[in-house]
Amino acid sequence: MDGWTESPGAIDGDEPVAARSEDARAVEAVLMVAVEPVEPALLAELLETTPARVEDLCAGLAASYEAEERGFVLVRVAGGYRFQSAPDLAAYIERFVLGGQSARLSAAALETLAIVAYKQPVSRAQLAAIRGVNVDGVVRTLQQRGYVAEVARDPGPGQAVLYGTTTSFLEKLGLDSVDDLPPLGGFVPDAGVVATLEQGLRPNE
Amino acid sequence: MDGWTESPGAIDGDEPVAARSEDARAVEAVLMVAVEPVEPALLAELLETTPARVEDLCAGLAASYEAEERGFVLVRVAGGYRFQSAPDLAAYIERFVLGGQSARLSAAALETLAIVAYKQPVSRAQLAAIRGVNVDGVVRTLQQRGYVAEVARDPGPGQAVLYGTTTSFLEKLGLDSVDDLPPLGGFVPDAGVVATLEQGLRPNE
Amino acid sequence: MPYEVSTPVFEGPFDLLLHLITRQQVDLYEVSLSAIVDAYLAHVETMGDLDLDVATEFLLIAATLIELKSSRLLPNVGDGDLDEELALWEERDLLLARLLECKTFKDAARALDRLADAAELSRPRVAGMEERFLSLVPDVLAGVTPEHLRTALLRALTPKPPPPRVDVSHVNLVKASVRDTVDELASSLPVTGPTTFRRLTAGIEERIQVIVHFLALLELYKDGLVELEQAAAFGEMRVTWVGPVGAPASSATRAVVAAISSAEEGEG
Repeated sequence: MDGWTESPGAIDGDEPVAARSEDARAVEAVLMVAVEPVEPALLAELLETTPARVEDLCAGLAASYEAEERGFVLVRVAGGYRFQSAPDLAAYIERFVLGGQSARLSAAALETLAIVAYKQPVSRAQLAAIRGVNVDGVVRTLQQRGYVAEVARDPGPGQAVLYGTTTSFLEKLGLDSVDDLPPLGGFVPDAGVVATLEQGLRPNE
Repeated sequence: MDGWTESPGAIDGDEPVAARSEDARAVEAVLMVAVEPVEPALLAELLETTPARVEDLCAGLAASYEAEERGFVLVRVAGGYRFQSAPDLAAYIERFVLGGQSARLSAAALETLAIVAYKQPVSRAQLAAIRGVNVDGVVRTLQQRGYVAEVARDPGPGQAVLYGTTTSFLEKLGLDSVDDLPPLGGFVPDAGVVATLEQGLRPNE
Repeated sequence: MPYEVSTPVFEGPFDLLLHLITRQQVDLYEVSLSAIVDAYLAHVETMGDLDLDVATEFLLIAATLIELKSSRLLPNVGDGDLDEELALWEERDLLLARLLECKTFKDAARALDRLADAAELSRPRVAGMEERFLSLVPDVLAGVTPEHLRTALLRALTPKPPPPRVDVSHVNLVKASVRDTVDELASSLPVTGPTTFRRLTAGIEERIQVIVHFLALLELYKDGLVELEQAAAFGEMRVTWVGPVGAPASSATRAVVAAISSAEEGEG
């Protein structure tokens, strides 16, 4: 938050606050014409400043839009900054954008995608072993949707194709990087579930 | 300019946050995601209000951006409204266009253009799947350049836009038709890519 | 194919197992097992020699299920050979670990779905450059020949090199497979000498990782490469390397043989 939004009088006052520096304005201008998230390093280069200052500027701008309840937001996605419509106005956007919603992923595709996301790079055989079913069709779907791509070959004898997630995946989830995935540890079943499973598998009872 | 920044109540009547009415926010959201200028009549339809009120809202927004010395402006062009970068910041945009990312972008653009040329008609989803990244921006750039155009709609449920190359593309390369592109010869693309191209138009399983 | 167990509520054998067990709606041993086992075996058959890794995993599970089923039919099998019972428990723990892993990713998938739903509400701006800047955009076809275009296509169709290494330390724990841990232990245990399970797993926080270590030790035990001693229930488990000092025999090969033979016994 910057002081400027809290005291609107300052806007037309003598010295615009720091956020109205030419740098902040330049960030707004560049992001307005960009077609993909713009990395802080690139903005820093354009502004002849440091990435850290760019981060500060962007944080200040994002806070000001939020404080002013603008219909757009400034977010950090897939390693860069971009303008997006405000989430609470989704209903208007859906009416405006023809065929708005992208097709939903099936449960099988989502689960496979989760394994790829957390275990990448990972082979189809590894995916199949975890899911307990053949995953060829699902992996193809995920590739077609652009969420998963071949990222490497296993150096071992089989030269198996290894899969990883793409920047489209990050954009789809609104994440800045894979590191921002919710920690997998949070999903490990708790003691109660383990006990139930264990009981279910007990041979003689 | 407008009453809002000086006396915020003026725009929409008594409410002090009137300018932050849902209507004004919806206009901001729609214009933020719109690719072409949006006509007041269309905005009025989305907001279930009158074009005259839309004009008022847009005038209010444009004035507020100006008063706040934003790096972007709201202008009326070609019969509609759209966001643009502020004219006095053109130097930054020029550096952005010519600067660091242009080499990377043109490599991406050439690859994307090559896929469109050889595999047309092709959807953005297919392009994204093959390239492993979101291609919306690149396709937009190629469209603006006039090398790529919408040539059809996928008859399937998604009605995805299908892209092909244009005559100016052929002229630039000195070709009579896309059939004159160099043959791919013995190159066998990866099975995943083939599947993407052949089945990419089908909806999610 | 009977393998395709799929309803709106669950899908695939693992999900079926999870569902049945966690809901306790069905008596696991009486209703579902034979169908699941049949489905697994049928699937393994159709796979042929396509993927030994997957086939091995399936066989292990199938063998476990058959063992479980037979022990259900013969309630006092536990009084029999101690080795057999140990083997049964080992497979049971492996199955448990697999189920836990499967459930973990099911829950993770649900979280990703929620993230995607939230992200869907907010659309990006992709309007691009205003006309006045278009002339500045470098012409992508400047100096490009049709042959360059062909090269660009081939480049696009070739798998990309691996991305810069991302920090996935928060998921590395699950990455370690039983086999990796077997290899790890097989090279470290001969050097460290006798130790305890507690010491081996000191500093490991994730439960799955501890389970993986335990299963790896059982694997080594089965191959006769380590001795395990436990004086009392929940007591300290002593681990002593008794195998040759050098490259260990391929435990994966033995696991396949063991799983196949026990599956045949179970059917008979």
